[in-house]
Order: sequence, then structure tokens, then C-alpha cells
Amino acid sequence: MAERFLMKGNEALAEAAIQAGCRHFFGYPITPQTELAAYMSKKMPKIGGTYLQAESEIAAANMVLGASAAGVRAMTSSSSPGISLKTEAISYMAGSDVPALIINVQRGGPGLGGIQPSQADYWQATRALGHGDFHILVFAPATVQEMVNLVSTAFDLGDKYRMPAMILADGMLGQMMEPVELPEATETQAAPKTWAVDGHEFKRERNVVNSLYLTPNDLESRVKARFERYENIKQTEQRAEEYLTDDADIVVVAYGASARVAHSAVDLARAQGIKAGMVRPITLWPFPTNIVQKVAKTAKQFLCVEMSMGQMIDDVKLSINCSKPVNFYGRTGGIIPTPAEICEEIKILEGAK
Amino acid sequence: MAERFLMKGNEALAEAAIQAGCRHFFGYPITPQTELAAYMSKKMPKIGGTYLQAESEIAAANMVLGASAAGVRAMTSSSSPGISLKTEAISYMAGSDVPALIINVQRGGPGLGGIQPSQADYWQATRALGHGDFHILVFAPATVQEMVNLVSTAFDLGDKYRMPAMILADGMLGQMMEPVELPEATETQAAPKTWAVDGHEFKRERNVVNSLYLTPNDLESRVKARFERYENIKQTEQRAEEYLTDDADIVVVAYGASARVAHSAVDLARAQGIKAGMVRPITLWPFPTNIVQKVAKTAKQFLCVEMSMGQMIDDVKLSINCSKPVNFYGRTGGIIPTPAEICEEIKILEGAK
Amino acid sequence: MSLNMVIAGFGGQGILFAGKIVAYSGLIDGKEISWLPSYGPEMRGGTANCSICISDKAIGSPLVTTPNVFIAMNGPSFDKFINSVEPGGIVIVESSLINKKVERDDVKVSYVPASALAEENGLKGLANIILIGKLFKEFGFSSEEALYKAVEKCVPAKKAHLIEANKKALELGMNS
Amino acid sequence: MSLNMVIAGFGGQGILFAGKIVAYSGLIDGKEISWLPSYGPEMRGGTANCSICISDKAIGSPLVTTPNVFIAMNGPSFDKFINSVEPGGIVIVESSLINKKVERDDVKVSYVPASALAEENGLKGLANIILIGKLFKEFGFSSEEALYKAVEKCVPAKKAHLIEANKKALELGMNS
Amino acid sequence: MAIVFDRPKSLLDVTLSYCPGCTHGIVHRLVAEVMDELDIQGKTVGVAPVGCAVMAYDFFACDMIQAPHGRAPAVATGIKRAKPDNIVFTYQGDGDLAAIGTAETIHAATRGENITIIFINNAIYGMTGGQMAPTTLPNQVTQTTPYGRDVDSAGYPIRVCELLSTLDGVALAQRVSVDSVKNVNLAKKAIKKGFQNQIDKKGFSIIEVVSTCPTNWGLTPVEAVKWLQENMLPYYPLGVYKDGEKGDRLK
Amino acid sequence: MAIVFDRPKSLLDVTLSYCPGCTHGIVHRLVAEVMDELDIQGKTVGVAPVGCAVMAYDFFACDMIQAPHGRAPAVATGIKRAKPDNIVFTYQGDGDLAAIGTAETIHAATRGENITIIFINNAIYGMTGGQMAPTTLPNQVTQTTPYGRDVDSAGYPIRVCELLSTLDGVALAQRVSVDSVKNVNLAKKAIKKGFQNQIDKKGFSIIEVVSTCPTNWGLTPVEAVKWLQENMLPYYPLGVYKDGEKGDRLK
Amino acid sequence: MPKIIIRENVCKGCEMCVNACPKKIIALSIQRINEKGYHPAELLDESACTGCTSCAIMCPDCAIIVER
Amino acid sequence: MPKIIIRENVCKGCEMCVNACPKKIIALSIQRINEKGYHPAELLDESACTGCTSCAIMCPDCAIIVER
Ligand SMILES: Cc1ncc(C[n+]2csc(CCOP(=O)(O)OP(=O)(O)O)c2C)c(N)n1
Ligand SMILES: Cc1ncc(C[n+]2csc(CCOP(=O)(O)OP(=O)(O)O)c2C)c(N)n1
Ligand code: SF4
Ligand code: SF4
Ligand code: SF4
Ligand code: SF4
Ligand code: SF4
Ligand code: SF4
Ligand SMILES: [Mg+2]
Ligand SMILES: [Mg+2]
Repeated sequence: MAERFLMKGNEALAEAAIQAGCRHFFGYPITPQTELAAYMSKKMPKIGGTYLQAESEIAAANMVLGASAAGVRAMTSSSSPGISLKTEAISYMAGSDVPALIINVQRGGPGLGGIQPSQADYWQATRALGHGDFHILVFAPATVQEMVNLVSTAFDLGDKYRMPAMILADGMLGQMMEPVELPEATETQAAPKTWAVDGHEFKRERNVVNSLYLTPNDLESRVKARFERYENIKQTEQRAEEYLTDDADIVVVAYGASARVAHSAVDLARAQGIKAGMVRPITLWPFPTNIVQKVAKTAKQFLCVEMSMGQMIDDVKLSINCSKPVNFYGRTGGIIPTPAEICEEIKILEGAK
Repeated sequence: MAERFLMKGNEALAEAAIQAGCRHFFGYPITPQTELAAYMSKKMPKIGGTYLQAESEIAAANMVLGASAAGVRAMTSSSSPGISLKTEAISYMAGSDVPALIINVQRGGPGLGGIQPSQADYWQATRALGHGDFHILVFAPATVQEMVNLVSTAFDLGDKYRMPAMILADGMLGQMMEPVELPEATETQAAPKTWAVDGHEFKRERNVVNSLYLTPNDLESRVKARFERYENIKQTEQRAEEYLTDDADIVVVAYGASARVAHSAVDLARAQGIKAGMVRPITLWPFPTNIVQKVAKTAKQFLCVEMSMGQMIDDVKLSINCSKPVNFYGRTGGIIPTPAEICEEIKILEGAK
Repeated sequence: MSLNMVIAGFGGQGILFAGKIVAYSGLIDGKEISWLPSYGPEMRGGTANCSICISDKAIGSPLVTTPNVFIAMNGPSFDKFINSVEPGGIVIVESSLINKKVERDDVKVSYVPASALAEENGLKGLANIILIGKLFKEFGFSSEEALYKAVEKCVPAKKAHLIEANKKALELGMNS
Repeated sequence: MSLNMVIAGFGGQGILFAGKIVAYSGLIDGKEISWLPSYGPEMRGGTANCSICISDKAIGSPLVTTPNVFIAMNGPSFDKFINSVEPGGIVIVESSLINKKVERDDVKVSYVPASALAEENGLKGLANIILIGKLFKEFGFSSEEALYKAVEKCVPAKKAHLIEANKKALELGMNS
Repeated sequence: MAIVFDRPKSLLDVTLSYCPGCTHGIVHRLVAEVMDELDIQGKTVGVAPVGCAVMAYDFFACDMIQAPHGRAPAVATGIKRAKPDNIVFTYQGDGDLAAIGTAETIHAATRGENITIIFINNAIYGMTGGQMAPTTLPNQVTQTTPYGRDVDSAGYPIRVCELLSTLDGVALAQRVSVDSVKNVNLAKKAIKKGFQNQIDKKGFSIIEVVSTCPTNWGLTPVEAVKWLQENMLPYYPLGVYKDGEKGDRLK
Repeated sequence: MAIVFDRPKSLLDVTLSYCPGCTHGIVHRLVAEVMDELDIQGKTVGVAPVGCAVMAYDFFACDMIQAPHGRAPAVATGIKRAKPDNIVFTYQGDGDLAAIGTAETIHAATRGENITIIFINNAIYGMTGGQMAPTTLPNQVTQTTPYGRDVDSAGYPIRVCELLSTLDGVALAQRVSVDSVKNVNLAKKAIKKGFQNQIDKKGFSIIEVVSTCPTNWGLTPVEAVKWLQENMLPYYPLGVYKDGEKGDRLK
Repeated sequence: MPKIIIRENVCKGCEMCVNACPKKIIALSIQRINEKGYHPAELLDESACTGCTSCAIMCPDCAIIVER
Repeated sequence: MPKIIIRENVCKGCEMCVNACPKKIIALSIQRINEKGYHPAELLDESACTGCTSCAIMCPDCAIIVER
């Protein structure tokens, strides 16, 4: 077993990106993700990488667009208000088929909101990180170790499918320390980026990275081709963890920080004789529809637990074609629910059944 | 009957806003909404209003935030990429309980995309016009006349509920001319904006317009109070038009530009003996769940028609608790579907049934 | 019968204006109408086209993809739209600029050397209106009164002195 | 038994560092652990607190709302958390800075005048570590070996000369 | 005996959220004193930034609005256009005004927007824990320039008054400091002129206040003042960069 | 007899999308000629803006990327940081560079980002049909200043070279025009210097080209050139505003 | 003898060359219309051309080749 | 006789006043800690105060009132 370190989530995200071969970070300070950038600013100069504090989130995202288009692994990180500002650029990345890693260490909103952990950017991440028809890969780690692992997955799949990927974390995961094992620095095994704009040197056709298609038919066929890729991704890249679902009557669906709490709540409920279980989506896009569907065959009802007013609940309902009741329990504004209050909710639902 | 004029949709939106008492327009040029701003720039100086071409969409949206906060009716307009840039400010407006009118004359995306009509910003409009838990009112006119009517509705309801409102139009509606009757200039009847920041003059408590709540409990209770308001709005403000739904086996659901085409398609299908009908959502948020639900009692299946890869379809499914098949037909990238192709789809579905 | 018309040509030929006169005529007659320009960068490239519908019923898509009336004012537009015209439709060709012939035989074609006619009659720049006059003769899309009123409505106040010339152009077209 | 601990006080008292030593001790023993600081503007205002969990099982929420161990290093923190301690829990009070007494009788309280002790023993600034020493005595959250190793791990290389002082502080706490 | 110095009425009697010795507090007092002296509290609307001064909405006794990061000049523009009789000021840090808000600042200035901007240049992002700001000095160590600001990769500091004084909409661009009694008094005069300009409809006024951030500089407040004098003032010379009326170059 | 003038190789032999007589075409040729002469086509990456030059990605023979409106300097920064051996240029209009892209322009400049910017100042938003630009002259009529640009409400034009030359990261800030054979030749020299600076790692270079937009000015191309000479050049004097190396003020 | 070659189908008839030629020997063809619908420029007096390249330098569309 | 009043619970013990007083008659109290946890400033020699307001002018928290 490799050595376990204690690392803050934000720092682990940074180190994992470096291990995954990322040498280009463009960011702009915002709580609660500042440690990520601080870590990069310390490390990058020592390993010949670029840490650049941009003038804004918009500039940072566009620098990532440029660097990724030039063929390197590039990333940016921010928190909720800063992510809103990046949406135009993210839509361009998607429309130009440029991969990139974007990290959202969510905080409470709307507006300036607060700086405590939140999961209220689920809809933005899964449906509308900008204008137009597109999706990006969205990963939802629940531990610092999983953050480390998913960073390289996000880079790999982003490169593979030529699309941006997001790690949707939150202030709790970003700020906490947990033991982590760092992977060996892995050489990027991705296919050569023959589409990159880095000078043709008269050795290949010139490359163009672009999202403009003035002829509607061209634009439509681009978009449709992309959605075929998405269909394929939906089939192959869904990820979720199941916990005690085999015999569960009531299945909690929760991701990230709230999944940790829900996990404890399921244990509490089991201790009280309630057959509770959990599905923890690890990919939010694609949503792990297959697993939720499978669980719905035996479960009697679902309980979505989110640190928001309820955004994932639609995806759970749609996954199971509304075939079972899907309930909701959520806290918002930066409040982390307690296992006890979730367990209470489970008990009420069991009673109400 | 008042005189009917021929007016471009974009110009009609502008004139309607003026009639509704809006004297403050902040914008930034973008196709296909330029005529709206051009109209404002001609009219506003003549009636003592403000037309200001901002340095960017972000600045324009924030000027609206300032002007609305100071108590006047203010608006901005743009098209898809520009709307992405406004999302941070829109989230602030929602989080500060400031009304405002935002117009999106949609074009094809993602990225720079194209400049032809599209409906691919549905998810953004209804779920994620920024970060955090919030909604704004979203109206989807299908004719130039309806654009006129909904502008004043949007202002009135925005003021009433202290929240931003969006007119979700598209390039076709913006560019086309149709006959319109303009309403008499109506004096704003809204309640006085006692919360506005326009100088307390020592006559009232000082006002603060703000979205920051550093204590999670404060932020949560603000958000929850807002969601109670949303619940109320969902009960009272849903709007949709039904067409031949009484005996329809197959019900098309379409809004805005695509609803016009779908309307013709329903006629074509009827002419061929197929019992087709249509529900046309006029409010997209709140989604007219009640009407769709009612129709689902008699309809055998639904067909969502959108100028996108399919974004409203989720809301239709959720509205009817997935109780009937909901199919999809869409064109994207700036292509307007034809009645014939939609009718064809209806026929296939009828056969497949 | 409804009018579903496309008029197309170079930018600068008054395509949108001609379309607007047709639309206004319908409006004055109390019909449902729609007018939709093509927009976008091709306007710069030089081509322009416009869809106009007049109908008794509410108009679905204002984008006319299978016109029953097509006025072609230049070669590229002729090529682009000629095959989309509905069988039995009416085609009017600006024959001083287009020296092609319609090869289909399921449409009714008129060739009007509108630019030449305009030039000859001191109506420079009103070839578009001449063609509308011709169309009116071929397909009475409105009452004659409405058509003349529409001209009065559409000519901007600053150019009121051109109203008569426009009317003359209409007549020239009707009689061509 | 799992450790669910809160340590709280002024910024500058080494709250986060003390928490890290506890966490590292658990790590070295091969346990599951988590460490979560409070963050945000109140850090500026002067208060800081930190949640630490050590457990044999995966840790759910790292935010400890009902601690079974609470170390209070100033008055406001004492007030804020004292009532949330689990019945049967352990409370350690920095009694040279807090001159209140715990009014609950369902928790086990130790009063340690850590700052005074530190001052007396030439260990200025190590009151936090003295309290950890005391805690270790009251609640063996790890092996002693792991605790000393944790100190070595956590003291940054630049301040390696302070390792001995830290160890001395631990012992002082254990024997207080 | 009379009270010759006390908290101005336009500053609410609440605890300021700033760190001990942070000069934000001095500048707050000056703005409030000016509001008192010009008797404009009742018609003033202040715009709070995102930065350490975000909670300025809790401190000033006039109406207040909190703007998105960097967008205070745009928000102020909206207010001023809606209610031209109001007096509108923004209070912004260097990250807010000279990084993310660069476009909004430059354009409010070139428009000659009739507002007053109080600009706190403390060479750092205070609120978020001490990252490099656009005004961070060459070689200055911050959280994100741990080896000192390397101008080759992180670029050169922006001198805001120098930049803005090239724009025709600007009435006043003055750089002051609050490092000494004398300079505090000069700063107050400049701030007063900034507000008076607005009353006189002269155009855009900006007062750049070279300030300290003891916390993130890692110095005591008094050391921080000294560091400011020795390091910042040479790079950011105090003085009047523009003083007149919008458009006067073109007359 | 030899060919003494022909289309440069770095300009693809396709129809440019510009209106007849639009000077965008001349500037395109100059950039391509410079690429040929410096023999850098193979390692150059161009960044197309949003504006009439959006389709520049179809015209230049080097690798190209199309950037979001105003963000070309940020995109160029990303490319240059990723691949410092590439030559990176942006080609931007006045709306793109001096309105929505103000922050990106100023910050790439103050960072001394080692890129070359070709800036087309035609006093209007060409692509979208002729709205006011930041550089629209006082009283100039545009689609959104139908009564002429009223500086009191729409503000004063920005003079980009004057503004940027206050920044220490700038190596070259020069304003040229392409209104005459002589000026075209001067413009080419400036553009060449802008690229040579990049090769020599001197910092940020911007060449502002005072240009025409016959279509939206409502003039013939030849009239437009005359209007440019009579109206724009007095407001935007040609010349070198900064020429050196980044940071030289501080040495 | 110096001369210019105008690539007729590339020309947009903008008259920038006409205006630039010191010899005033270029004009738009009144007769011809090119593929794009423009009256292209043509050289009126081949013998007077000095090959000075002024016309080519001012042509926005690289429509002119100069030989000398 | 001029004097200053230090609002003890407003004071954050930053020593800006200490540094500013030309008479050097202000110092932080070693004994006292205020509500906020700071050692507040105190006037050492009331008789020496000239009421010059320097201390108050430099106080970032309006903790000093000057009477004269
Ligand atoms: C869009 C957005 N980006 C980033 C932040 C995070 N943020 C808060 S304050 C701040 C910097 C403030 O620095 P400055 O403006 O210099 O003010 P100071 O705190 O130094 O007074 C930043 C980047 C935010 N809240 N919103
Ligand atoms: C975010 C965004 N805002 C606005 C637009 C619309 N738009 C396209 S081109 C343009 C202006 C271009 O003007 P300029 O930069 O001066 O270039 P020119 O066309 O004059 O060469 C605008 C505003 C857009 N595509 N994206
Ligand atoms: S962090 Fe710096 S700028 Fe912010 S309040 Fe503290 S000392 Fe002042
Ligand atoms: S619109 Fe103006 S700038 Fe654009 S191509 Fe035409 S003439 Fe040139
Ligand atoms: S080369 Fe010179 S002389 Fe010859 S046509 Fe061209 S401009 Fe005239
Ligand atoms: S300048 Fe070029 S495009 Fe213009 S008329 Fe002359 S040859 Fe033709
Ligand atoms: S008023 Fe002047 S003399 Fe008196 S304490 Fe203050 S600074 Fe010192
Ligand atoms: S300056 Fe003010 S806050 Fe600071 S020590 Fe003196 S009285 Fe206290
Ligand atoms: Mg700062
Ligand atoms: Mg321009």
C-alpha cells in the first residue's frame, strides 16, 4: 500500500491534476477553493508548469480554451459565482470539441450567497453550463481520495471524447483533510491530439478550432454528431456506488458531501431495523440511470438528499420513469444536514408508506 | 379595434416595454436582437428615457440590477451567448429580490454557433440562469402580438413577486413582421417599491439590496422563503393554450416558434384523419403542469416538438408523472422544422401506437 | 387561396421593401399576414430574400419553404428557389438580370424585364415594384385599393415624393 | 470508540494545528480520519474551530455537530459548543483564559490552565499542544507512538527545532 | 469644552468587520465625514464591492447595494441613470476594480459617468486570504506568488490613476494615502472633491487610496504603514493625475 | 518580367467575406505578407475574434482558433503559455477589443504577454450592422446613436494606444492606417515589428489600424477613406505610442 | 513592360485601385459583371502602367497581380 | 483641558493611535482585555494631551473621541 497522506481536498485536487500530467492552470481566487490555486502557484513553477492568476474567471476559462486547443491538459477551478461567469467559454469549449477540466467547489447561492458548502449548482452542471445544446462530463466525488481518482478520470475521458469535464465538489470536500494515496505520476496515454492548433509546420493540414457554423445544416449535423457521442457515453460511462440496496425498501440517492451524511443516516436507520440503502451517483452526467433503474425493481421508494432545494430529484424520477415515489430532503444555504435529521426523514417515510 | 401595425418582433418588444413604463434599457449588440436596441436608441432620447449601450452583456445586466434596485422598470436584451454572460448578474437579481426584464432572442449554439433561430436555451432559462437555488419567470410568446402582451405581464409579475422575468423568444420571432395592436400606454399600477435604494432622505429606514448572507441559517431561510413564493406562483401563474386537445389521441407540446409550425402540423394531421391536438406552454417557468396533466387524462401519447435536441421533454414527463409516452421531434442549429415533417412524425407515432 | 411567397435577389434591389408592400396590402384587407426576412451575414454577401404569407387563418411558420409564388430578381436566387416552388405555383422572373428559362412545366412563369422597364420609364430603382405589379395581375393577393394604400403606408415620410413613382411602377407591372 | 472532536478558540491559538496532530495520530494508527476547519470571514473576526473524527469505519459527515470530545480555548467558543457535547463526553477547558465552569453534570470536565503552564515552562504558544496531551490522557485517541510520530510529521521542516518543545508540551499536558 | 472629533453620523455605530489596524476603517470614516459635511446622506446610494469591504452595506448610513465582484461601476451607472438626483458612489478594492472589473471601470470612466469611486489599493486580495492583486508589487510575496511576483510570468502592476487619466470622461483622478495624519487630511479633501464633482455634474471621479492589509502582508498595522511608505509610495506616487471636467481636452 | 506583387502564401486563395472595399482585406494581406517574410506560417496560431473578421479562420494559412467575443487575448495567452515556441496573434475589432474585451486587452498588455495584436479600429460594430463602438467619434451617427454620438450620455471614444502605453508590459503600441499607399507600407512595417518583437520575446505588441467600414458608414469605399482621413485621423493621431521592451520603465 | 493582371472573379468592384493609380488608368468595366455580380476593374491603358504596385497595395481582395 | 476618550469596547488594539500621537502618551493596556479580546489603548498622561486629534484621525475604528 502506498503511503497515505493527510491532504485538504482542494490541495488533493491540485496534486492529482499535476500527477495526471496537467501543467497549465488558470484561475481566479474565490472561497472556498483558494487552496487549490495556492497549491498550484507553489508547485507549477518548480516543475516547469504554468500557474497563471487571470484577471477574471472569464479570462481564466478562455485561457484554458486556448491552452487546451493548443493540445495540453489545462484546467481551471472556481466556486459557484465564478462558474456562472465561465459558462460562455464552457459552451465554446463544448462547441469546439475541446477538452478541459473545470472544478466547481460549490458554495451557497444565489448571488453572492454565502461561502459554506452547497450543492445548488447541480442543474447548471448537468444541463446548462452555457447556452445551446450540449453536455459536459460531470463527476461528483465524495471523499478526498475519490477527488484524486476522478481528476485523472476526468482528464482521460475528456481527452477521449473531446469534451470538457467538471468535478462538482463543494466547500466541505474542498476544505477537509482526509487520508489519500496519490497515484504514481501517470504518463498521459491519450491519443495524440492531431486536431490541436500548435503550428502545422507544413507537416499536416492546418487545424482550425471553431464553434461557428453559419449554415444551419452544418451546425445541426455537428450538434447531432456530438449527441451521438453523448449517447455512447451514456451507455458506457455511468458510475454509481450502491450501499445495502439489495434488500432496501427505501433507497436514498445522494452524491458528494450529502452522500457521506446519508451513508451514516442509512446506518442509523438500519440500526433501527429499517431496510434503508443508498445509491451514490459518481457521474452526474451521464446520470447513473441504469443503476437507479435496477434498484427501482426492488426498492419501494426513494429519498433524494441534497444540499439544495432539490435539483437531482428530477433525474431520479426520469431514470425510473416515475415508477416509484421519489421523496426529497434537503438543506441549503451552506447547511450540511446531519445523519440524524435524514434518518428521521427515512423513518417518517417508512411510517407514511 | 385599435389599429393594427406591421412590426418586427424585436421592435414590438421594445415598443411594448416602453408602453409598459420602461424607461431604462441597457444592452449590447448581438444578432438576431439588434433591432430591439436600435428601436430603443431612437425612442428613448425622445421620451426622456435612457438607452445605454454598455461595454458588455455583463455590464448591461449589472446596470439593470442597479437601475431596478433604484426602483425603475429596467430591462436588457440579448441572444444566447450574451445570456450566458448575464447569468451571474441574474443570479444576483434573484438573490437580491430585484425584478427586471431580460429578453433572450435565441440563436443556435453551443459556442458562437449560428445566428438562425433556436430554442436550445430552454434548460438555461428554466433551471440555471446562474448558480444557486432560484427561478425566474419565463414567458414564451409565439406571435408578435403575444410578445407585446407578455412584455407588460412580465414587468407586472416581476414587480409583484420581486423577481426577474425573461421573455424567451428566438430569431424567427424577433425578425418577422406580423400585425400587432399596441396597448394604450398603461400607467404602472404596481405597489410602491418601498425597498428601493434611491436615498432615504431621512424619511424611512435605510434600504439595503443584497444577496450575501454569511450565516447559513439566514441564507437558508431567505432561500426557503423565496421557494414558498415560487410555490404560490406555480399555483397561480401557469399559462398555456390548448388546441384541439379534447378528443386528441396524440398531443403535441410545443412553445414559441416551433408551436406555430406544430399548429400547422396538427391541422395537416387532422386533415388526414388523425386526432392530433396541441398544448402550447406560454409560461415555461412555471411550467403549465396542470394543463398538461389534465390533457394526459384523455391523450394517448405526447410529442414534444422543439428547436433543440430536446429540453422541454423532461418537464412534460415530470408533469404527467411519466404516465403516458412522451416522444420527441426536434431540429437544431437554426433549422425551423416544417409542418410536413412534424405531421410525418405524428403519423409514424400513430402507426407505431 | 393563401399566398406563400418568396421574393429573392441581391441586397439593394428592394427585396424586403417589396415584400413589405405585399404584406401591408394583406393587412389592410384584414387578413393574417407574416413577413420574414432572411438575415445574417449573407445579407452582406449580396443576396437577400424574404418570405411573405397572406391567409385567412393564423399563420404557422412564417418561413416559406414551398412557395406558391416566387419572384426571382437575380440568378443565384433563381437557382436556389426555383425547384421549391409548389406545382401550379407562379414564378416571376426579372428577365433583364436573369437570362435563364424555367425548365419546369408545372408552374406558371412570367418573364418581366423589370430593370429595363424601370430605366426606360424614368423609374430607376423601382424594378421591385414593377414585379409586384405583375404579381398582382397574376395573383390578386389583395384588393387593388389595399395595394395602393400599402404603397402610401410603406413609403417613408421623408420620401413621400416617391409615392407617385411607386404607383406608376405598379401599373407598369400590371400591364407588362 | 470513535473520536468526534471539536477544538475551538481564537485564531492564532493553533487550533487547526492541534487538530491536525490528533488527525495524524489516527492516520498513523491506520484509522479512518477526517479534519474539517471552519472557514470563512469569522476566521478574521478571531474565532476558529475544527472538527476531527477518528474511526474504524468510513467517516460520514466530517462536520462534528455533537462532539464526544470538546476542547475550549476561549470564552465565546466555550459558550458556542458546550451544550452540544454528547452526554458522557469529555470537555477540556483552557482555564487560564476561560473563567467559567461547566454547568452540565453529564460530561467529564478537565480544567487546564494551559497558557499559564506553557508560560511557566518556557513553552509559549504551545498551550494548544498541552491540551492535546491532556486529551490523550483522558481519551486515548491513538497509540502513544503514533501521537509522537504525528508531532514529527506535522511540525514543518523549517521549524524542526520545535519538535522537542512540542513533545515536552504533550507530556506536560498528560501529567497536568 | 467641546467634542472636536467623533464618529461621523453617516457611519453607523457598529463594529467594522475589518482586521485591527486595517486602513479600510480610516477611509470609511472619511467617506462618512464627507457625506456629513456635504449633507448628502439622505440622497446617497453606496455600492459595496466583493472584497473585504463587502459588508460596507452594514456600515454606511445611506442606502446601500451590494454589487457582483468588479461590477460596482456598472451597478452605480444603473442607479445614477435611473435616479440622476441621487449621489452614487462605489467603494472597491484593487482586485474588484482593477482585475475582474477592469472593463466596467474603464468604461464608466470614459463615459464620464457622473459617479464617485473610492478605490482601495492594498496590493492584495484581502478578503480571500492574500492572493496577488493587479497592484501587487514586483517580487512581493503573496499566497499565489509564493516566490515573489515574477513580472515575467505574472506581469506588471497596473497603475490605475495613470491609466484612467488618459480617458476624456474623467474629471478627477487622484492618488492619496492614509499613512499619516497629513495624508489622511489630504485624502479627505480629495474624497470631498470627488463628491463635489458629482454634485457639480463634472463627470467621473476616482480617488485611489494606497492602503494597508496588515493581515495578509503579515505585518503589524504600524509596520504595514511603514512598508506602504517604503514600497508602495515609490511605485504609486501620490498626486493629482487629472483634475478638471469631462471632455475638457476636446474643448 | 517577374511577378512583383501577388497574394501572399499565408493568405488562402479564397474569397474574403468582407464587403467591397473594406480595409479588413488590406490588413489581412499585410499580416500574411509578414508571416511569409518572417517565414513563420508553420508555427503561427491566429486567433479570430467575433466581428466581421470572425471567419479569419478561413483566410489565414496558419493554424487558427475562433475566440469568444472580446476574449481573444485570453485565448492567445492560453496558447502562448501552452506552447511558447508558437507565434500567436489575435486580430480584433474595436467592439471586440475595446468594449467587451477591455479587461482581457489591458491585462494581456500589463502582463507583457508575448503576443501580437492586430486591432482594427473602424469606429463601429461592423458585423452586427453598424452600432456604436467604443471608438465611434463624437456626433457620429450609427444604428444606436441615431442622433449622433452624444458624449454626455454615450461617453467619449477610447484611444486605445494612448491607454495601453501607460502599461509596463507593452513593448509596442503603434497606430497606423491603410488609407494610402504610404500608410499601407508603414502599417506593414509596424505589423512586422509586432511579430518580430514576439520572436525576440520583448512583450506585448499592439498595432492599431485605423480602418473603414464603407457599408455601415453608408459611403463608397473611396469616400470612406476620405472620411477616415478627415474625421478619424485627427482624433486618432497616427504614430508610435510606445516602442521598446516590457518593463523598460523600471530598469 | 510592366503590367497588372486583374483576377476578374476575385474583384469586388470597389474602386480602391482606381483611386490609387497615379496614372489613372484603371476603371470599372461598365459592361462586364463577374460571377459575384460586380463590375470588375480593368486596365484601360496597358502601355501607361509603370508597375508601381499602388493599385495592388490598395486592393483589399488581392485581386491584382503586378509584373515588372 | 483637552482630552481624549477611548471607547474601550470598540478598540481593536491596533496601535495606530499609539504610533500617531506626537506626545507619545497612548499605549495599549497590558492588563485589560475588552469584549472582543483585544488589549485596548489607553491615555497614559491626561495632562499632556493637546487635543491635536492625530490619534483619532489615524484610528481605523472611530474608537477615539477628542474634546478640546
Ligand atoms: C465572481 C467572483 N469571483 C471571485 C470572488 C471571490 N472574491 C471575493 S473578495 C475577492 C478579492 C477582493 O480583493 P480586493 O478587491 O483587492 O479587496 P480587498 O479584500 O483587498 O479589500 C475575490 C476574488 C467572488 N466573490 N466572486
Ligand atoms: C458575447 C457576444 N456578444 C455579442 C456578440 C455579437 N457581436 C458579433 S460581432 C460584434 C461586434 C463586432 O464589432 P467589432 O469588434 O468592432 O468588429 P467589426 O465587425 O467592426 O470588424 C458583436 C457585438 C457575440 N457574438 N457574442
Ligand atoms: S484582510 Fe487585509 S484588507 Fe481585509 S480587513 Fe484584514 S487587513 Fe484589511
Ligand atoms: S460591415 Fe464594414 S467592417 Fe464589416 S466587412 Fe463590411 S465594410 Fe468591412
Ligand atoms: S501598377 Fe501603378 S501604374 Fe500600373 S495600374 Fe497599378 S497603380 Fe496604375
Ligand atoms: S481594388 Fe481590387 S477589388 Fe477593388 S476594384 Fe480594384 S481590383 Fe477590384
Ligand atoms: S489628541 Fe493628540 S496629544 Fe492627545 S492623545 Fe491624541 S494624538 Fe496625543
Ligand atoms: S487606533 Fe483605535 S483601534 Fe487602534 S489601538 Fe488606537 S484606539 Fe484602539
Ligand atoms: Mg485589495
Ligand atoms: Mg469595428
